Amino acid sequence: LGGSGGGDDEVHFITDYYNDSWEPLWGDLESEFEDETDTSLNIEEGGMSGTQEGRLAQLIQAGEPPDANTSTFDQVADIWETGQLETVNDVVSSIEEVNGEINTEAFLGEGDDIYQIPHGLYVSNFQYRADIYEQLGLDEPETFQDVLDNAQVIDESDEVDARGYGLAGMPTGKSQDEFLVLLSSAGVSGIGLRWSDPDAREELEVYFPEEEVTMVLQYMKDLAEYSPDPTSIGWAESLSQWVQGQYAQCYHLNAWPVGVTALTAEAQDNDALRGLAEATQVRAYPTWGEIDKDDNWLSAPAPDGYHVFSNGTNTAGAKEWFEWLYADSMERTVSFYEADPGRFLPTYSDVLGSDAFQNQDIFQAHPHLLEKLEYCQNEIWGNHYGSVDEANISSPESLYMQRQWFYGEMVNRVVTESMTIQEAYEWGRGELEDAFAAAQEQFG
Amino acid sequence: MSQSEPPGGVFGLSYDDETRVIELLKLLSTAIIVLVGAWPIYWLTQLAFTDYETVEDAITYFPTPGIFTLDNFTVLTDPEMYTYMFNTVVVAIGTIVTVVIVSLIAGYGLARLEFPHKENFARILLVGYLFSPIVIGIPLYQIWRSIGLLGTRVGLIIALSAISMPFAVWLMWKYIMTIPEAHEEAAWVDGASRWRSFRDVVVPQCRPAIIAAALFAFALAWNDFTFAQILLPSTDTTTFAPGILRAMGQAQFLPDAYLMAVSLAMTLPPLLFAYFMQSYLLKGFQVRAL
Amino acid sequence: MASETGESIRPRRTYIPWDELPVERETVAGFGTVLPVVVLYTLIAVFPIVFAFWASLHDIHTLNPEWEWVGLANYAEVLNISTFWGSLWRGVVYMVGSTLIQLAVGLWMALVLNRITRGQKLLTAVVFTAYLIPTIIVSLVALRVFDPLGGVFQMYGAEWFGLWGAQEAPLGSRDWAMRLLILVGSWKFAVFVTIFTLAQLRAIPDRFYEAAKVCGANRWQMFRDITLPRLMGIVLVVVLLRSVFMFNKFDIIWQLTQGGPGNATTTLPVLAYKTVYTDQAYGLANAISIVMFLFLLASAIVYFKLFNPSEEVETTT
Amino acid sequence: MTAIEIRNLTKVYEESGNDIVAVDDVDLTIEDGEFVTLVGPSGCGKTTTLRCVAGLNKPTSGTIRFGDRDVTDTPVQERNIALLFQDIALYPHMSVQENMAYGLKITGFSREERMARVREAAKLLQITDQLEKMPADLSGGQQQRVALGRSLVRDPEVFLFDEPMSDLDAKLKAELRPVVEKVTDEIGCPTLYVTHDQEEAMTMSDRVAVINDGELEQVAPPKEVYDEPSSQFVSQFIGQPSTQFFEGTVRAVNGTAELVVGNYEYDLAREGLEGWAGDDVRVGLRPQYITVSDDPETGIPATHLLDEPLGDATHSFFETEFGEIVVVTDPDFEGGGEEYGLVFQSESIQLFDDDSGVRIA
Amino acid sequence: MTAIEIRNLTKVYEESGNDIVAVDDVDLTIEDGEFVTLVGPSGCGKTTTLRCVAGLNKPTSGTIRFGDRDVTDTPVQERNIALLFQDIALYPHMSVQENMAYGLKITGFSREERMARVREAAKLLQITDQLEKMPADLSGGQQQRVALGRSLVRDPEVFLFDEPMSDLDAKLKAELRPVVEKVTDEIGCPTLYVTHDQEEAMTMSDRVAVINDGELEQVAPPKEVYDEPSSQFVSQFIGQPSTQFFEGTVRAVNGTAELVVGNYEYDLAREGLEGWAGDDVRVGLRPQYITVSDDPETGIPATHLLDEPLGDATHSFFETEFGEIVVVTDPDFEGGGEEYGLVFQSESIQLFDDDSGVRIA
Ligand SMILES: Nc1ncnc2c1ncn2[C@@H]1O[C@H](COP(=O)(O)OP(=O)(O)OP(=O)(O)O)[C@@H](O)[C@H]1O
Ligand SMILES: Nc1ncnc2c1ncn2[C@@H]1O[C@H](COP(=O)(O)OP(=O)(O)OP(=O)(O)O)[C@@H](O)[C@H]1O
Ligand SMILES: [Mg+2]
Ligand SMILES: [Mg+2]
Repeated sequence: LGGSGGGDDEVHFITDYYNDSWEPLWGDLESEFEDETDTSLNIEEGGMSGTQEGRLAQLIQAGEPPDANTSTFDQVADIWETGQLETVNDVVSSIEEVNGEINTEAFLGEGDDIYQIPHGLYVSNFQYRADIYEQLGLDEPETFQDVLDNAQVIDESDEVDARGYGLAGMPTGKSQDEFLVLLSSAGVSGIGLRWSDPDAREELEVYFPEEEVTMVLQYMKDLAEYSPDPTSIGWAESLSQWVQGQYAQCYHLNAWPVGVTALTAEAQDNDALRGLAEATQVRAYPTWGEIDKDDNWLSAPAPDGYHVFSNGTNTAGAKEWFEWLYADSMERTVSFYEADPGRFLPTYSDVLGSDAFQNQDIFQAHPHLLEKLEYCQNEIWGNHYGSVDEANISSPESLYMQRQWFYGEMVNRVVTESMTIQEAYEWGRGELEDAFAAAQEQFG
Repeated sequence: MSQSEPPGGVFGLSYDDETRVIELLKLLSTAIIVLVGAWPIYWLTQLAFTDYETVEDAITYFPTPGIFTLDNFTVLTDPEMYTYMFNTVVVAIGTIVTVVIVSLIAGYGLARLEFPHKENFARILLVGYLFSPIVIGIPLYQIWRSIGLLGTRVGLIIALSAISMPFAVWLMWKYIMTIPEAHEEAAWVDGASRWRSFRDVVVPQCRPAIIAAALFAFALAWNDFTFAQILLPSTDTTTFAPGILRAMGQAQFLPDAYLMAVSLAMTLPPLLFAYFMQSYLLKGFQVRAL
Repeated sequence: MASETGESIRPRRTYIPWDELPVERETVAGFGTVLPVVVLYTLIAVFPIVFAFWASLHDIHTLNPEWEWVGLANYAEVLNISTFWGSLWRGVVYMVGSTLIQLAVGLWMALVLNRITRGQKLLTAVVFTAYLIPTIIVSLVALRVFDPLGGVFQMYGAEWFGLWGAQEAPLGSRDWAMRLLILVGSWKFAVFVTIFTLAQLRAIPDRFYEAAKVCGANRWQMFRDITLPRLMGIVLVVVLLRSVFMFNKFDIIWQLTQGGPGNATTTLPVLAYKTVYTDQAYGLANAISIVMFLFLLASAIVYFKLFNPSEEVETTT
Repeated sequence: MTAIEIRNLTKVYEESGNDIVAVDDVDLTIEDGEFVTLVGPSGCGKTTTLRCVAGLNKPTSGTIRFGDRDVTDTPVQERNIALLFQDIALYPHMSVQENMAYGLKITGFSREERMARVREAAKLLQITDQLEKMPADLSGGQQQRVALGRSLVRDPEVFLFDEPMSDLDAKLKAELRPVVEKVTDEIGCPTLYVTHDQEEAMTMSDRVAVINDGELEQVAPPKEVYDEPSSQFVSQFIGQPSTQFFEGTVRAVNGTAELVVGNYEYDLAREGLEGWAGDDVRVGLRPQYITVSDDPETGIPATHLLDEPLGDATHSFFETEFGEIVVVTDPDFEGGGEEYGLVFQSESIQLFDDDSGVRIA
Repeated sequence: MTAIEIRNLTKVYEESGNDIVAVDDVDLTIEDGEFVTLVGPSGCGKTTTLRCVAGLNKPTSGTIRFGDRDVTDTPVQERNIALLFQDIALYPHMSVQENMAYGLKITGFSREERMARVREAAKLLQITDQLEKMPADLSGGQQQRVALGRSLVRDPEVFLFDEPMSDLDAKLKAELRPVVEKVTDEIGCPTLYVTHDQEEAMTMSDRVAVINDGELEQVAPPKEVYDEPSSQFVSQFIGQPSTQFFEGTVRAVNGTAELVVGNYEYDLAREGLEGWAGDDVRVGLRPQYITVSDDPETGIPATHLLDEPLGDATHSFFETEFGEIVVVTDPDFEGGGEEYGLVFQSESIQLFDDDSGVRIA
């Protein structure tokens, strides 16, 4: 590589792995890497959902895409489909040598080509406040109805301030995710598609059964009664509201709320928050009444990681950067999970069990957090995902469907009562069919 | 008196009673304006001085000694926050200066020089305001990149100046028309060149219009979110509005009281501006006709 | 014409053959003075609008650099988007509602501020500040006070007036979201009207009122026959500007409700934004913007034809 | 029948702490149909007096009566007055016709009646062909006619003018003066006319009220004010060019009084000088009453400075031992910078108290 | 030595298509040190002429020379003129001193020199104690003095005035006139003074140039313009009150000419009337040359209308068969609405061509 540095040769990297702890970490890594390799880096904060896409759009339309970015794979499906991504098999394999094999079957590319350098996985689950449960004598819920009943008890109790449930109703990522997971937990393919022939696995068809969908929507609408304003809850808000103790139950990912609470507790040296982190329990999301966990259509956790653009100005530099980041040592790899504890399950099989990982300061202070992560990996992922074989519909079309936002919109319309459940269902079905037709046209 | 007696005040009141009623209404209105107009500013001020945990928990109306604190303002010492505010100040000043200079010159040209189509000029400029800036992110990004100003504060200053411009030019044009041409002619007679007379005679007299245009530019620059977001992507050059949003997204926990403290800091300069400049400002806005 | 005697007094400047140019020297100077404005304007308005129009003729996936020519198909689609007409209607409601409130409140504040004697300067400054502070601050405060958890207005509305339930979020309520958006927007921007009308009020000489008093006019007649006609010109201009700005308003809506709940506060700018970043349809979004632009242009022309704000009576004070 | 009676009118303004006595204990009665001019230098309290009469200012003390009605506390709207301003105050957004009809409209007259009255007034003022125009399209003189018309149509009880012509040039003034007199005659109500222009005061009034520094100095018919000023101030203020003043002493000689100015002695065959023998007095003489003699030995030696020929007279400026002296000379006079003698016409000499400025003889 | 020579000056404005001839072929020379007043009614082209001389307007045709320098195309900055405007044009943001020194600053004088010159000029104009004030704090007369001072310090080659006093009142005007004369004398350059006030023109000038509708009517010393106007326009424009005109006929009687106005005959012992026998002429007579007789049988019968006493004279208005006639009468005259006879002083009668208005005799 030319050591000219700066200008067009720099590696432009946009990331939403960005918070108070990531920021200094990136800063250190950046200068270290630049010193070692003479390649200059430009790390840009991507911002939460919406802003990063906006930024990407600008850069791509301007003909100068970044060299790399972070996101879940479905969010770059369009970019991938139009051939703008670079395969990263070589990088991934050198990382695997240090950190262990990739432990997911999620869609990272077609055939032997991998287009994502994975960082972590998102396992969906249910979280609740054990202290409140105890105070009110509640039991762990098994079904949707239990969740709802608990929510009502909590909400109506004068003893606790917290609301019964934190339901995401902002028409963006979290409400969409929550809806899809609930649908799976009701025994229906989350994305509204299924193989027309489960054995052949060649062709997808729309599958959006009215009974289940309206039931899930009704459930969300009922939950909204016990939730703070759902329309103001998305990923970021849900975390800060959890820290503020605004509700006692919610849908979430891995041990993210525990991690954020623990981190805040340490930063502020606050015992009440430590208690809250301790009291936050994680378990698989309850199912619809008669659905057994083996009928759960959850297939694979969502993979999050890095993508390298084939038409960036310094693709090679980007690859070098990620290799340097992850394939250097387990210690360095672990430091990335440290910055955002509880948010990700490592995608590499050796990481979670490694000493480096387990010895992080935050886990010393909050052994509970490590426990929860392990629980996510072993119990929830292990026992609740992939139970239904045909639920794995990984394909370009399903990827495309992942980033259609109409599910979130549908939830929003229901909880805000802009539509009756029936209307919302029909509207959503219409959108689904349109989107599927578009997906088939694009990928078929 | 005879039939020529006037019919009296509003609602058949006598003129004196009418005056009394109006005085009463005026008092009442003042009270409402104080309440409604000053209330949000009061509210953010009092929250900024209240202990952040209390703010999260309860509705308080005044930072009584028990909950009063200055700690919220420590957020201002946060290097990022500080950078955002510093950038905003730089951009605001830069925008004001650019707008004032460019609009003065253009306003002078329109007011004093004869050239074709100048009557339509300002109206065409105002058409630009009809276009919603929502989708212009991509073209703007491309233009600014191609002129090499992307990511620089100068680039943002130019963009903000450009959107303030139609209004500022119009204002300056109409204002300069109210200054007697004789003043410049007197300077020419004294031997001053056109440029010199502009500088020595016109500009000093334009003070109210300059302040009015500056205010308009300031309001835009201080408020701007869209352009800063597009043109200043990196953290060290970003300005307040996108910066605070970024900070809110980044820190999973940023108490409202901190936000209010930052907001208060951003509210003070406009307040001072409005307090000390209002008489000039109002004079500047007295120009009429589009 | 060369003057033999005067020539030596001053050094000659570089020779510019003004007299041989096809245009007058003053014309050149005149265009020179507005050149910077023209350049800036081209950068910020002409080019983006042309670009938007050009883009609107293509099918563009936001994250795909390839553009596909589709002619006017996007425009046909705009009119078919299920939410287009609703958004247009809400945009008009928002524009008209907030402009009317701003006009009424702004005018009223100006009249009061013009007359009060004590504390005038401070109150004026405070009121003006509303216009000068960043929208995001207004949004933050609004979000704070309408928050069901600890929001003081939420509490008043719920407990004093029973407008909404104790746990209900007014900004997330179909009934209230638009009304509150209009109110919050009006709070910030009514001052714009106040600034202009207050300036005009200050310019009305007392003698007009005295002359009317001598004729026996009461307060209302003086307002109707002197104040209002004097303000009419600027009011027409301000109403035009405010309507345009409010119709294009995006930030405050996005920050407070993201166009929700449902689509209850989705106006055209919000729709265009969602079309870009949620639907990734950049070409279509540009078509929406162009339609908005044409809508405003047509409205502005009609407005000019009806009221002609530029034709107001020229007055000398 | 109405008369304006101003009794003990005092008006004190408070400005940043200290009091300004704008009008000081003024007494003035204007009979019905009488035209009284209030004249005085700038800032002497003319406008303030007039505004108190109009009801636009509230007197600090004193009363104002219109006929037998005490209007001191009556709001201006109920006084039924007409008022003309210096800055004309036509409503710029109304046509001439609407301007003139505005008062009638307020009072509730029907459209026809309004039009009829306006047309009548317009005829009198010779602005019939201007009725459709906007005020901005009229010249200053025409605007003032419209303002007059606006008052005229309303048939007021009292007519007040505040320097209505001070923005007009000499020709227009001369033209408008008879119009104003015609209009006030027509209405036949008491008129108070404020001006700082002594010529206007002299030419238009039944009586002139000279005011100085808030106090009335003299109220009398024009000729009397000119010929028999009651004080030095009045003498100087009325008449053009101004009366010139010298220091003098009264001496009693053979039972009559003799005046000494510098080295010159003047016999004054006047009464009322008995008590003044030996006192210093101020001597006033109008430039019209000085004769220029070709012989420098006659009278006061003077060097000619400058002539201002007016056509029917010349104002000539001379340098003398008493400073510069102006003399009204023949239209044909041309001094040419020569030496002359100035002779005072002693019967026209006015004497004033040196301290108080009050007229002695 | 500079003189202003204006040759064949014509200025045409184009306004929305049609041409306005503001100045029409004007020829005028102003000698060094001479004070020439350009006088005429509003809109007659005075300002335009002056602005052409100043270089603020470009003549359509014609040349302007300062001495032997042709300045027709010289920019105003290089003409070295002084110019006083009607709207006084002091820079409101500079103090009096800065205003006066501005021209010197431009020219590059040192601070000390500037101050010295300003102080000298201020002394001459008696505004030394005003130097620190801002223009807004000065009265109109003081402002115009400052403007004068601004020109004075620069020692210009040519002095131009455009109605500098038209916003001042009569007293101030009279006071300022000698100051202006003193200043222009001091500088000693040619002065062109524009005014519409004939009194100003008469009193200040060495020569008066009367302009009407863009054309020069007469250029002559003040007395000549008053006594021997070359046209009806000049006769009417110069002198206050204005000359009054009547229709008349010339009749030849016994070899001399006789004038008939209505039923009245006047012997005119004049030359130059030979060719006019039997023709209609316009008869002009100044109000100063009419005598009022108590006997209505003497002269023209007249009904007294109105007196305007001025103190040293009275303007009396009479209704006659020829319409309203103004007569300048004695200060003591009081008509009282009675009947009188008006006698024309036939030696002062002026005759003009009925069509062209040119003076006949
Ligand atoms: N509103 C006011 N507040 C304070 N002082 C005032 C006010 N109006 C007038 N005065 C003062 O009162 C005095 C008399 O003023 P007034 O206007 O009556 O004078 P005037 O004779 O009309 O003068 P002019 O000829 O300039 O109009 C002046 O000294 C003036 O400064
Ligand atoms: N810039 C211009 N454009 C068109 N016409 C003009 C312009 N300036 C003056 N005129 C016209 O030229 C004629 C002469 O105008 P000028 O100003 O010279 O008159 P003036 O004698 O100075 O009048 P006043 O006494 O009113 O100042 C007028 O009819 C006027 O309307
Ligand atoms: Mg006054
Ligand atoms: Mg002029």
